[in-house]
Amino acid sequence: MKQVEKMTIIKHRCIAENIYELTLQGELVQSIEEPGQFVHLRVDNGYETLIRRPISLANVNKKAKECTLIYRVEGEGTTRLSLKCVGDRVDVLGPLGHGFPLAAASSGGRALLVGGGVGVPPLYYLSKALKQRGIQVTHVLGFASSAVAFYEEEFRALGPTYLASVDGSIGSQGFVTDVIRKENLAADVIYACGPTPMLKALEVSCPDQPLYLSLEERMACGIGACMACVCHTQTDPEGSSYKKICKDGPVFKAGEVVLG
Amino acid sequence: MKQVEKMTIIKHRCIAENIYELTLQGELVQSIEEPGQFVHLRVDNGYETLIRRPISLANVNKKAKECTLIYRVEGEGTTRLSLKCVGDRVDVLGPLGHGFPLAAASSGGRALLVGGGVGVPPLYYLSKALKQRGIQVTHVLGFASSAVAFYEEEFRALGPTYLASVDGSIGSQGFVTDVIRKENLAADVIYACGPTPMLKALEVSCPDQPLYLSLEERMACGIGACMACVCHTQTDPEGSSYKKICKDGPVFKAGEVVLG
Amino acid sequence: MNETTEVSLKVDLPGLPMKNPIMPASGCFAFGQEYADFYDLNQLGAIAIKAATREPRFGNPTPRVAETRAGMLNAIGLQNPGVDHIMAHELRWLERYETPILANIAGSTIEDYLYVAEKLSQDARVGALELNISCPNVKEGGIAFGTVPDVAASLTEKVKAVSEKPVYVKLSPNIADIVTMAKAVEQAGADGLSMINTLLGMRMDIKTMKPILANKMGGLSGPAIKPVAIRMIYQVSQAVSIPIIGMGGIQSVDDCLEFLMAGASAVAIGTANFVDPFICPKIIADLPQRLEALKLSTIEDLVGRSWKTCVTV
Amino acid sequence: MNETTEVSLKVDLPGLPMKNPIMPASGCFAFGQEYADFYDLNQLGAIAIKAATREPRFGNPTPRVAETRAGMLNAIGLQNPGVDHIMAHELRWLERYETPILANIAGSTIEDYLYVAEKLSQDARVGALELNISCPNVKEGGIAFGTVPDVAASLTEKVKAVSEKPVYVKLSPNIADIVTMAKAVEQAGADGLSMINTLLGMRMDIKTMKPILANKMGGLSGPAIKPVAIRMIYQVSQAVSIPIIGMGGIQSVDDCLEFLMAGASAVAIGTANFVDPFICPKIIADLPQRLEALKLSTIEDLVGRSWKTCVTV
Ligand SMILES: Cc1cc2nc3c(=O)[nH]c(=O)nc-3n(C[C@H](O)[C@H](O)[C@H](O)COP(=O)(O)OP(=O)(O)OC[C@H]3O[C@@H](n4cnc5c(N)ncnc54)[C@H](O)[C@@H]3O)c2cc1C
Ligand SMILES: Cc1cc2nc3c(=O)[nH]c(=O)nc-3n(C[C@H](O)[C@H](O)[C@H](O)COP(=O)(O)OP(=O)(O)OC[C@H]3O[C@@H](n4cnc5c(N)ncnc54)[C@H](O)[C@@H]3O)c2cc1C
Ligand SMILES: Cc1cc2nc3c(=O)[nH]c(=O)nc-3n(C[C@H](O)[C@H](O)[C@H](O)COP(=O)(O)O)c2cc1C
Ligand SMILES: Cc1cc2nc3c(=O)[nH]c(=O)nc-3n(C[C@H](O)[C@H](O)[C@H](O)COP(=O)(O)O)c2cc1C
Ligand code: FES
Ligand code: FES
Repeated sequence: MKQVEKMTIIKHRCIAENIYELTLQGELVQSIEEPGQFVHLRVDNGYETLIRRPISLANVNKKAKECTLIYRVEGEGTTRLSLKCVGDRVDVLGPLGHGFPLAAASSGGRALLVGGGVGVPPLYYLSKALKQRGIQVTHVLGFASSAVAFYEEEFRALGPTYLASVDGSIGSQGFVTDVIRKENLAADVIYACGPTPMLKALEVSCPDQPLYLSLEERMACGIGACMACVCHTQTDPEGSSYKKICKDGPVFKAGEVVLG
Repeated sequence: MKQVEKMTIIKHRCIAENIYELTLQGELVQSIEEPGQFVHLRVDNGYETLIRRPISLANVNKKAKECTLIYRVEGEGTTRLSLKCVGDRVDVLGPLGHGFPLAAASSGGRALLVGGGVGVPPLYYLSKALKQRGIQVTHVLGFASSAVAFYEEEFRALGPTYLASVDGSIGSQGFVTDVIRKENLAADVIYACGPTPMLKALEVSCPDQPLYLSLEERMACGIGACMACVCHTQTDPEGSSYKKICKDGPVFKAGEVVLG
Repeated sequence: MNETTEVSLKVDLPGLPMKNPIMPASGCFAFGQEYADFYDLNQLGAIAIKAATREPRFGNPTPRVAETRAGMLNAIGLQNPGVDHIMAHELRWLERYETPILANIAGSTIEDYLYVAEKLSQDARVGALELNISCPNVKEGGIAFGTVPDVAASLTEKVKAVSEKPVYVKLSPNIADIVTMAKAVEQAGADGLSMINTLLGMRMDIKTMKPILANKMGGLSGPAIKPVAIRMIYQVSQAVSIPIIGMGGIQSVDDCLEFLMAGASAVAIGTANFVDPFICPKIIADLPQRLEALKLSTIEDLVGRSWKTCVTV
Repeated sequence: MNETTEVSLKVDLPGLPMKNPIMPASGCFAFGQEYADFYDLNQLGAIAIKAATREPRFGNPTPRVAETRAGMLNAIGLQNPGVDHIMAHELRWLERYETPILANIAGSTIEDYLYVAEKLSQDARVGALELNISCPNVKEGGIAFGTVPDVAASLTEKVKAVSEKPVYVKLSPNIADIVTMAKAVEQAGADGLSMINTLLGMRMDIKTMKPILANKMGGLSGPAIKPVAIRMIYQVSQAVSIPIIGMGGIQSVDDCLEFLMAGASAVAIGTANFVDPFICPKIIADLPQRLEALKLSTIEDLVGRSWKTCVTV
C-alpha cells in the first residue's frame, strides 16, 4: 500500500561528484514490492520546492526497515535534499509505480542490466533481487566520466560489470550500446534505466530479447491523478490511448509505449 | 552604519507564554546607537516569509558583541523564528531607525518608562542606558495577563516597577494609565512603547511632560525606501507631509505625528 | 462564549448538498480512484472531476508540469477519455460513494460543450456541471470563452438550456474585469461560479534556454495565485447573488477561511493534493476547531465576512 | 570553448546606455538615497525612480503592505513629493551618480501625465520616462489607462509629443490580451516597454476577518508573479520590435537569465531589494560567470533565446 511517512535519515553521504546516497528508515519500506518502484519526496515543508521529487529505490532492507536512494544534485530540490543530515526526517510518499518484472528471467537464466547515469541506482536493487532468485546478472553501466561514476564495486560483487564513459575516463570510451556490441553480451532478458536516447538505442540494437525499460518524466502527483507523466502507446502513437509513467510504469516492456 | 549580517544565535529561550528571548552575536552590534532602534530579521532564506520582520533591541552588550531581542510568537515568521536553535544564524539588517532621545532626561532627573505587551522590550535597554546616565527610572508595564508577563525582576533591579494587567492576574487590574493616575507618577520625561490605544491614552493623560512614543507599522524595506510605514504629521494631518516610522522613527515626540 | 457551540460544516449549494465546504478541484483528483487508496471519499463535501470533452483527448506533449515559486505550471491539455467513457466507467465507479459530483466540462466549440453538458447532466451520479470556459491550455477558442463576457454568457445560456442540473461557470483570472464577466454569466442563468482557474504563465529552462513545458505556456496554480483568487472572489461575491466555489492555492484550513471570508460559499483544493494526498480530509478535520475559535457555528456565518457590514450571528 | 571569453554586460536602450542590464524597479528604491548607504549606485545599469505625480501625494492609509506566499501585496498609492520637489531635490541629489535615470510617472488624468512628462523629460538627469499606466492602487482612472489599448495608445502618443526623452510604457498584467496592448503602445510611438507591474491581489486577516490592507486590495509582487511576467514577455517580445525591461519576482541571477531568454533586453528588480539591500550589485557580480557558463559573450546573445530560432553567436 502507498503511504505517506516522515522517514528518518540514517545515512547520507556523497559518493561521487554531485551524487548522494541517502538511506531512510521507516514502516513504508515494508510495502515495497519490487525493484524499479520509486518514492516521491517532499524536500521542504515550505514553498521553495512545492511539488515532490521522484527518486528510485536503489536498495531495500526490509528487516532493518531501510531503503536507499541514490540521487544526483540537479536543481533546487535535490540541492536542498543534499543538505539534510542524519536524524532529519523526510516526507516520503510511496512506494509508487510498477517495477521490473523479476519473473521475466527464470532461475539459472541470464539477465543483462543496462544503466546510464542516475538510471543506474534502481538496477542495483534489481540485480540483488535477481541474483537472489538464482539469475546470472551482467551489468553495463554508462557514466559521463569517472568523477560521477558510483557503485562499481557493489555491482561487481553481484556479477560481471562493464563500464563505459563518454570521455573514456572510466571503462571503455563510448556508450553502453557500444559495450554490448563489442563484448557481444547476450542474455535472456534485458532491463534498462537511463536517459531516453540510451533506451531508444537499446530498443533498436536489442530487438530480439525481452527488454524492459524504466522511463522518466516530470511528475506532479506521482500516483496517476494529474496526467503530467503520460506517454503514447506504440499501438496508437498519435491517438488518445496512453500510459501513465508514475502509475502504469515507470517500467514498461519495450514496444509498449512511445519513448519521448 | 546599517548593515546586513548573519548573526549567530547564542541564547534562545521561552520566557513567558509565546514570548521568546533571543540573543544574537555579531559585528552589527557595534553600530547600535541608541535604545529604541530595531533590527529587521530575515527568518528564512526561502519564500515562506519573504519579507523581513522588525524587532526592537531589548538589550545590547557591545563588549560581547551581543544583542537581545524579545518577541511574541504572532504569525508565521515569529513561529519559524522560535524554532531556531543556538548556533543557527539569522540574517539581520540593522541597526535601523531613530530611538529614544536619552538627552531628553538630564542626570539626576526622573524618567517614566511605560510599556505594553511586546512594547516592553525596548524599554529595558532604554532603562539601562538612562540609569547609566544617572537618571532615576520608574517603570509601568502592562500585560494581558501574568502568563505573558516577562522581565519583571530585571526592571525592578533598575528602579521602581509597577505592573498592570487586563485580567488582574499580575499587578493591578487595568491599564498602564490607570496605574500612572492612581500612583500619581510624575517624571521629567516619559518614554513609551506599546499598542496604539495605549500611546493615545498617554498622549491625552500626560499632556504636560515631554513624551516620546515608539510606533509600529507593517514594514517592507525597513530603511525608508518603500513607503509602507508612513504616518501623517500633526501639523498637516490630512496633507501630503509625512514621517516614515522605519527611518524617521520608530520613536517620535508626542504631538509630532498622527497616531494610526 | 464558554458554552460549547455545535459547529455545523454543512453547505447547501445548487445541486451539491455538501456535508462540509471542501472538495478537490477539477483536474487535480482525476476521477477519485487514486485518492480512494488513501482515504474514504465519502469524507469529502463534493468531488469535482476532471474535465470531460466530447471525444477522448490525449492532451499536450510532455513535459506538462514545471515548478515555480510557491506554485506550479501545468499544460495537461484536458487529457480525458471522453464523456462516454467517463459515464460508462468513471462515474459508475463513483457510484459507491455518496459524495455529490461536480462534473467539469470543456470543449473547443459550442456544440462540443452542449453535447457533453446534455449527456453528463442526465447522469444520476452528477449533481451539477462546472463549465470550464477558462482552460488556458487548449488552443482553439478556449480563451475567447473565458475572456469575452458576451461569448461566455451566450455559452452559459445554451448550456443551461440543455442541462438538467445546475450549472457552475468556472472563471478565468486572465482578464482585466472579472466582475463584468461574473455578472454576464449570472445574467445568463449560471447557478454558481467557480473561481479561479489558473493564471497563464511560463518558465524557462536555464540550461537549454527554452521553455520547460512542451506546450511552452501553462496554467499557474498553487499558493502563488491565492492573493489573486481572494481579490477576485471578494470583488465578485459583492456583485452577484449566486454562490461561489473558491479555489487557488489553498493549502491549509486558514487558507480556506480566507476564501470563505472573501465571499466563497465552499472551496476546492487543487495542487495541494499533489503535495499531500491527505490534504482534503486534514482540512475538513481542522475546520470545526477553527470555527469555534472564531466563535462561529456555521460555515455560512463566515461567508463574505470581510465585506458584510452587519451579520446576524 | 576553452578560450576565455570577454564577457560584456553592456546594454544600450533608448535613453539608457546601461553598463549592465540590472536596474532597481520603480517604487522599490525610492530615489536611491537609502540604498546609497549600502553600495555605490554607479554599479547599477540604471535606476528607475519612484513614480512622480503632478502634486505631492500622501498615498493610501496604512497598513500598506502584506506578505503572501512567495510574494507581497502593496498599496502605497503613489506616495511621492510631487514632480517639482523631485526635480529640485531628488534628481539634484542623483547628479552625483552617472547611472542613467528612468523616471516613472503617474497620474489620474491625461493632463497630469503630460504636465509631469514634459517637465521631467527636460531634466538633464533623466534618461527616459517610464509611463506607469498600470498602478492598481490608484482609484481614479488609473486602471482604464492600463487595460484599454486605445486609451493607453492615446496617452502614449500625447506623452511622446511633449517628451524630449524616450518613453517606456509600463504594462499591467491585469489584462486578458497583453499583446494587443503592447502593439497599441508601440504603434503610438513608445520607445520601449516595462513589464510587468503588479497583479491585483488581496489578503484577509484571519483574526479580524477583514482585509489586511487598509486599501483592501494591493499589487502582488515578488517570486509568485514571475511565471506570469515571463509568459507576457515571451509573448510580447515576439510581437513588437521595441525593447522590453523585464521585471516581476527576480531574486537571483538565474531569474534574470530567464527574463532575458524570454525576450527582455534588461531587467528591473523590485521586491527583492527589501529582502536583501545588496541584491542588485550581487546579481551584477554573478552575471559574467553565468554568461560564460552558457558560452555567451554579450547580454544581447541571450535576449529572446527561448524563441529565436537562429542566432549568430
Ligand atoms: C520515476 C523516476 C525515478 C527517478 N529516479 C531517480 C534516481 O534514482 N536518482 C536521481 O538522481 N534521479 C532520479 N530521477 C530524476 C529526479 O526526479 C530529478 O532529477 C529531480 O526531480 C530533480 O529535482 P530538482 O529539484 O533537483 O530539480 P529542479 O529542476 O529544481 O526540479 C523542478 C521540477 O522538475 C522536476 N524534474 C527536474 N528534472 C527532472 C527529471 N530529470 N526527471 C523528472 N523530473 C524532473 C522535479 O521533479 C521538479 O518537479 C527520477 C525520476 C523519475 C521520474
Ligand atoms: C519597529 C518595530 C519594532 C517591533 N518590535 C517588536 C518586539 O520587540 N517584539 C515583538 O514581539 N514584536 C515587535 N514588533 C512587532 C513584530 O514586528 C511583529 O509581531 C512581527 O513582524 C509579526 O511577524 P509574524 O511573521 O509572526 O506575523 P505574520 O502575520 O506572519 O507577519 C506577516 C507580515 O506582517 C507583518 N506584521 C504582522 N504583525 C505586525 C505588527 N504587529 N507590527 C508590524 N508588522 C507586523 C510582519 O512583519 C510581516 O511582514 C515590532 C514592530 C515594529 C514595526
Ligand atoms: C494539473 C492540473 C489540472 C487541471 N485540470 C483542470 C481541468 O480539467 N478543469 C478545470 O476546470 N480546471 C483544471 N485545473 C485547475 C484547478 O481546478 C484549479 O482551478 C486551479 O489549479 C487553482 O487551484 P489550486 O491552486 O488549488 O490548484 C487543473 C489544475 C491543475 C494543477
Ligand atoms: C512597494 C512597491 C511600490 C511600487 N511602486 C511603483 C511605482 O511607483 N511605479 C511603478 O511603475 N511601479 C511600482 N511598483 C511595481 C514595481 O516597479 C514592479 O513592477 C513590481 O513590483 C514587480 O517587480 P518585483 O516582483 O521585482 O517587485 C511598486 C512595487 C512595490 C512592491
Ligand atoms: S505524475 Fe500525476 S499522473 Fe503521473
Ligand atoms: S518600511 Fe519601507 S519605508 Fe518604512
